[in-house]
Amino acid sequence: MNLELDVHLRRASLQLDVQLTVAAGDTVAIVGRHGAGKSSLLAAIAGLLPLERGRVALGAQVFDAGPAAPFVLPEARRAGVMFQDLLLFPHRSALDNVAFGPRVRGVGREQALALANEWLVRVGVGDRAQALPSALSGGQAQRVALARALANEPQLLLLDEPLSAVDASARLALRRDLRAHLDAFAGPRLLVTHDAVDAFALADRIAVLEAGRIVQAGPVAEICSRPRSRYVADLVGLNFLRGECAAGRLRVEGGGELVVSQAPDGAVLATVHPRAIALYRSRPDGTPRNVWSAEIVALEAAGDRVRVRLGGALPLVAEVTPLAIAELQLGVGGTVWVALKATEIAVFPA
Amino acid sequence: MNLELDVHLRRASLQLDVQLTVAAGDTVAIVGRHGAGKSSLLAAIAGLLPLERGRVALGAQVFDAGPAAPFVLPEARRAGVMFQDLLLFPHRSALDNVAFGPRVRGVGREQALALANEWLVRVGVGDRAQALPSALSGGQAQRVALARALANEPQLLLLDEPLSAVDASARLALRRDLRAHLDAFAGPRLLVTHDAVDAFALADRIAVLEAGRIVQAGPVAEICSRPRSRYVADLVGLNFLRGECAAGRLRVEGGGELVVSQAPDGAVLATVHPRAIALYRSRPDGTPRNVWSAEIVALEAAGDRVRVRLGGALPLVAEVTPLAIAELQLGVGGTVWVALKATEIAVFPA
Amino acid sequence: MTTLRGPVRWLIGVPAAAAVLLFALPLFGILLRMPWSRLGEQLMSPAVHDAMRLSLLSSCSALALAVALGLPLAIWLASGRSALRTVARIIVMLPIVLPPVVGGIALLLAFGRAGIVGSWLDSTFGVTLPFSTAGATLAATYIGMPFFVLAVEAGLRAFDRRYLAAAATLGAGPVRRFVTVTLPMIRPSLQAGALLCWARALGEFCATQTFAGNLQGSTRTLPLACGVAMESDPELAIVLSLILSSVSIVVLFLLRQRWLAPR
Amino acid sequence: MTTLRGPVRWLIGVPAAAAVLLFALPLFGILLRMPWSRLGEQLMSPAVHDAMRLSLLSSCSALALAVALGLPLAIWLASGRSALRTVARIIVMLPIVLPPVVGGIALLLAFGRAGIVGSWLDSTFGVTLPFSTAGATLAATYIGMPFFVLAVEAGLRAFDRRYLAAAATLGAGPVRRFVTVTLPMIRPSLQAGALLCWARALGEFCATQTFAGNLQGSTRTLPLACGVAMESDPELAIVLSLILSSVSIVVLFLLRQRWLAPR
Amino acid sequence: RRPLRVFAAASLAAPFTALEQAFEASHPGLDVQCNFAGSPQLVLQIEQGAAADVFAAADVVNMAKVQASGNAVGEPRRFARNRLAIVVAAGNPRAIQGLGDLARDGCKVALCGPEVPAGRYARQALAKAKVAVRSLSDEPNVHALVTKVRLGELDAGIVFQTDCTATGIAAVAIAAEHQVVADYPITTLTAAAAVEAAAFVDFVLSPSGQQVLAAHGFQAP
Ligand SMILES: Nc1ncnc2c1ncn2[C@@H]1O[C@H](COP(=O)(O)OP(=O)(O)OP(=O)(O)O)[C@@H](O)[C@H]1O
Ligand SMILES: Nc1ncnc2c1ncn2[C@@H]1O[C@H](COP(=O)(O)OP(=O)(O)OP(=O)(O)O)[C@@H](O)[C@H]1O
Ligand SMILES: [Mg+2]
Ligand SMILES: [Mg+2]
Repeated sequence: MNLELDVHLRRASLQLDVQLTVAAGDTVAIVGRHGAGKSSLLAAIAGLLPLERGRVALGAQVFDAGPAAPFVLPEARRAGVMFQDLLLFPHRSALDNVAFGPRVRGVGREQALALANEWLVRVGVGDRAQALPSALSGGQAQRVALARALANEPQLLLLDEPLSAVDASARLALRRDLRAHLDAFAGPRLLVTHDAVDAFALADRIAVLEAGRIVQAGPVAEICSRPRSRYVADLVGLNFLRGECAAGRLRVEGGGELVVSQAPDGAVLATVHPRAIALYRSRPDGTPRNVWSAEIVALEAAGDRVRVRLGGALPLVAEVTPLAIAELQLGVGGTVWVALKATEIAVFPA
Repeated sequence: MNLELDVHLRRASLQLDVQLTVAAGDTVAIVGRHGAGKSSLLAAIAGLLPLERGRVALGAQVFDAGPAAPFVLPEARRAGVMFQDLLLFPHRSALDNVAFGPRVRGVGREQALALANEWLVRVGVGDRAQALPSALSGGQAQRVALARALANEPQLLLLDEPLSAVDASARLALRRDLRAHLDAFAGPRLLVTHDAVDAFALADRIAVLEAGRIVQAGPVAEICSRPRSRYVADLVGLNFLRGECAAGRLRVEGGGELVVSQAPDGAVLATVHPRAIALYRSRPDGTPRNVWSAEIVALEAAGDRVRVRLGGALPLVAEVTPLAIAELQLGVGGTVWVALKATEIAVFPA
Repeated sequence: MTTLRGPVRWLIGVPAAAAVLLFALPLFGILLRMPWSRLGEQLMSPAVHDAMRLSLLSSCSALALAVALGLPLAIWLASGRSALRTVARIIVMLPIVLPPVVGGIALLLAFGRAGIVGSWLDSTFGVTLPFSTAGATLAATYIGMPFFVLAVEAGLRAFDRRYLAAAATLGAGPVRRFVTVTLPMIRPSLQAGALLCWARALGEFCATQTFAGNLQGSTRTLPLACGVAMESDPELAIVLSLILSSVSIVVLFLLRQRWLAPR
Repeated sequence: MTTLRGPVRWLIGVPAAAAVLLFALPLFGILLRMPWSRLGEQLMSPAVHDAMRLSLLSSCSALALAVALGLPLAIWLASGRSALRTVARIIVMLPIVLPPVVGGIALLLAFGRAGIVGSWLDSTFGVTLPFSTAGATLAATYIGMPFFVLAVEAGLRAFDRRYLAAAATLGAGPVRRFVTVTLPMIRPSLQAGALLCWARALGEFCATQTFAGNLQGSTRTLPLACGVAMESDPELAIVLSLILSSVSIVVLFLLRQRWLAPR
Repeated sequence: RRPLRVFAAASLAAPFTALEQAFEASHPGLDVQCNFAGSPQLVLQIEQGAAADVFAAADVVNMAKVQASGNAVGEPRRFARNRLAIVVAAGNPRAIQGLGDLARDGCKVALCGPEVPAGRYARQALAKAKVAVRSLSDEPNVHALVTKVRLGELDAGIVFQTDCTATGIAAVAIAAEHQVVADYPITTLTAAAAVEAAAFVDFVLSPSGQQVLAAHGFQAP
């Protein structure tokens, strides 16, 4: 049962126009900037926003095909939805929130509570079962909401930032568990996330939404290696350049020029891994064919690495070890020499 | 004006007992599991939860010293608070939400709106100024809440997961901006986060909260290199072991033994960087003194690396390149040889 | 944040105390003048028992009717904005403004034996509402229900409908959503509306007298008995109104146990 | 989700329509019987003008008083749970249940010339409330205010107080918080409470005439004029009650523009 | 038992409740149900088709309306009369002796409105006595006026003698030459079961009925 989407609707300032197919058993991560329409897309699939035009269909069931066609109500779609703002029922305990879906499906009271409890334990908040949502911490509430969406035996899953407030330690475990749930789940699943690791860990494919349209969609590996937008490049931590290529030289938009190898001519996109950029105190001699000097605009710790943000015509980010920074003896405002091998620049047609 | 905390209070099942000093101009990241009491601690500082005992003081101003002493009301503390659940006023536009603080401080209407607008632009939601919170996307709302906390010229900052819903692309920029705001801000600032990168990028020091108590506090680098709890090790992505050391051998809790170098005897904590763990298809010959075979329990993509979760007595995580995985030709359930140099195991007294 | 502290204590406390005094003083005055000795005798009188029974019956039936018809009406009123809704809201509000005697006349004109619907009811089913307990109930409903409708509409308007969306995705149909999500979440308004409606119906006097008459045993509720006593024996009227108040207080306390449990 | 769809349409629509009919039919009956020709003449009569002016004055003043005293009271009632609050709530609720005549007597006993407070007011300030417009206002307040207090308390109980915490951290003191956060967020309840209180005060009849008397120009409001007309000329009473309804509708429409703007 | 519905003016509530009991005692097959309300309200109910058997009004004006609408059977009969009296505050602090004293300065007096029988008669009496009284308030019914006098709000008012008898309040008699007499008419109605209704009317006019009325301060017609 594939989920087939051809969604067209307006929401205040946003025009959402999305065409996408999610195969049964596939997880698609929807990524994109704020206000790109990710939550709106999930709402349209769940039946909370009617289409103006287009089609939402799960296998043979046509949920919505515009105002003229019959509309399958949200309660009949059996979608497991986790909302970005959770929407836990404030008058019901965590347990009763999770048991709500099974109860509605007709499961007996005892059994529904047992099931709900099982799910709460599974997402790690078994000890807060009796608490009202107002007495839950942020992360506890999020996990209860996740349990509520999963406990309902849905036929498709729509999770809006399921792990955003989950703590580092629970996150590893929960991500693994969620992956297992997703894998065990036969229907299509959509997942909104702002976290690259979550997207990589949980999704098979990624769809990039920008201002209501999908600008890129494909397997995770492809999206990461060939981002077509700054957003995705930022997401995966690559430097992203856009420019014109001619005779092995890349003229970058906004000034600056780089020597590249094996590049198509014409308008291109290029990515550079931050670790491929080397920094030196004095001008290096050697093979790299791109060498220039630049000011250090910012230094940021990132795990066990330091990200060095460079100024000038090529505003790239380099990633080096703290040791290297110590050796360079340079702080923000200092000038370094930058070396970048032509072969480290991935170039593909725009 | 240092912020001095000696907080003792009960909240349902949680007993919060925190002693901490945050120097003016310092940013402390509070990290910890769900329900550890992070939000409750901020609430106590802001004056929203009265102390049962102890003291909250900013410089010479004693905000709270238990029920017997005078209590400085929240509105007199001038704390810039960003709440985990945002609490944007639903009946006011984004602009009016941000202008609320300045208006209360007595800034004229025109000026307050101009100021609010400036802040909205700064956090990247200038175009949604007139929208009501219910018409904002999740990330937009979070940024409006951040602007509201910052726009109020507070004397201390209390930010509860300020970037959790911010998208990847805005996050880089917003993190940089936030760092600049924090640096420009003279008072003490506290920041709750579940994101290691945010903690590293924004904080000078980290305090680790566990079940209402601070189990470790110190400069970022120290916490990262010598985590005293699994939580922090998970946060920074290190493998964490606890055991007994004797004669250069570490007997790990739960079974397993490792050869270590330069280790103190007795109860110890040890960390291993995932990248220091090498994997082979057949038993390697060479210098590493710890070699054993283990089953692959899980594979997870993480950026441009793959995290390999190993089973057996030593449940470590190794980080390798996708290429290496391809060469190993192994998936989940297969067996690999693991090699770990004694010098790569950091051991310190428990 | 739950208790009032500091100078606000006074800002709230002084007018609040004045407000309570405004209501307590008249009550106190009545209690001072109360011929306590006659209370016992009246409590034994079958006429008072009849009136009490009728009062409880008609006010509770009125509340039940108000809920059965008024809840759907409140839902419809709260479900949007339109001229039709505005007109309906005004029509429903008018019985509050109209002098109850006029309300009673209006009821006679509509539901009396010669009235618009009443004559049809009479000729088709042989049902006449005036001078029957059903008529007293109808009058009480007419007077009490507007309070229920308007209070509940306010509660529904303040209710965050996104919770209904959440319940829908969990498979709950509209009726179930309403019962398990909306009703519990608007409980304070529902309680206030029901309380106002019931109390008003219990105290209703003129409209009932005009529409349903004042017949002991079938339409003479406590307030009507009070009105009759007023003509001949004002002291008795005060005793009866004390009984009326006590009935309402007892009912509230009984309900409180199960229904007004703390949120 | 805002409009009613599917079978729910009927589940809601049928009883809602029945409810509207319940109120519309009596109104219709009255309008049918209305001696329209006399309406014009009455609209010109100075006595009616006086009554209209008095009605507006006393009901609006009653609303103002109800807000000034009732809002603090509602805040206090909603700020916790205690036996004292329960007692206060019952005292405030009783005027709804009590027959208005008894309410009027109670007012006389408290605020009349010989009353508990009244005698002191008389001897100290030379103020007597009965037979004055102030007295009519007091009676209207006594009858209308309970509706305001109980409706607003319900709104306050449903209000999420965490928004107050947010406002406090932004530097807003309790008064400012209340005005800029609480009031706008409980607006539906506030509106409903004010509407119920005002309408009830406008239609008040028995308590006013018992406490304040019935004198053209100083205490004879429209409902009292209506009651007087009832004695001799029921048709005139109907005309007057139509005028009363129209006054309330006109006031609501005027207010609607600025006050009842869509949320 | 067959019901017999008697519509009686509210001011007749006390004697008619007593009459009801006495009549039922002698007519075991009948259940008298008294409906008390203001006379105009009763007229309205009768006009709107109420199933009433007997109508006892407080004045002839309202009775005339019922006759005019064709609901009365034959000529109504007068069954009682009432006199006016001056009701005064406890202890008569203003030492009021007669109608003339009501015009004194500082004497707070109110009458019922001219639309109400008691008010109409009071004004006639004052006119006969040539006394100009400024009424503080046109009270809509007798008990509102009595209440105000009892509670010291007013110094005096003019009401029916029966109102004073029923409430036990101090009353000052009005000189015979200024008296206005109120007549109470009773009739059977067209909708009635003629025999029983007539029996009740007869009972009211019978000596035992008149005795009950007299006990409540009414005079014989
Ligand atoms: N209820 C609403 N009414 C009107 N406009 C809305 C509403 N909800 C969202 N919008 C607007 O629609 C656009 C898309 O919102 P949406 O919530 O789908 O974004 P999103 O991609 O989920 O963003 P985020 O990552 O911040 O959650 C935004 O500009 C938002 O302001
Ligand atoms: N209003 C409340 N009433 C009672 N208990 C509460 C309330 N709010 C939180 N708690 C409980 O207090 C404990 C601490 O909560 P707190 O919100 O401080 O956690 P936290 O560290 O911020 O967690 P998270 O990372 O999930 O936000 C939790 O167990 C929580 O369930
Ligand atoms: Mg969203
Ligand atoms: Mg928290």
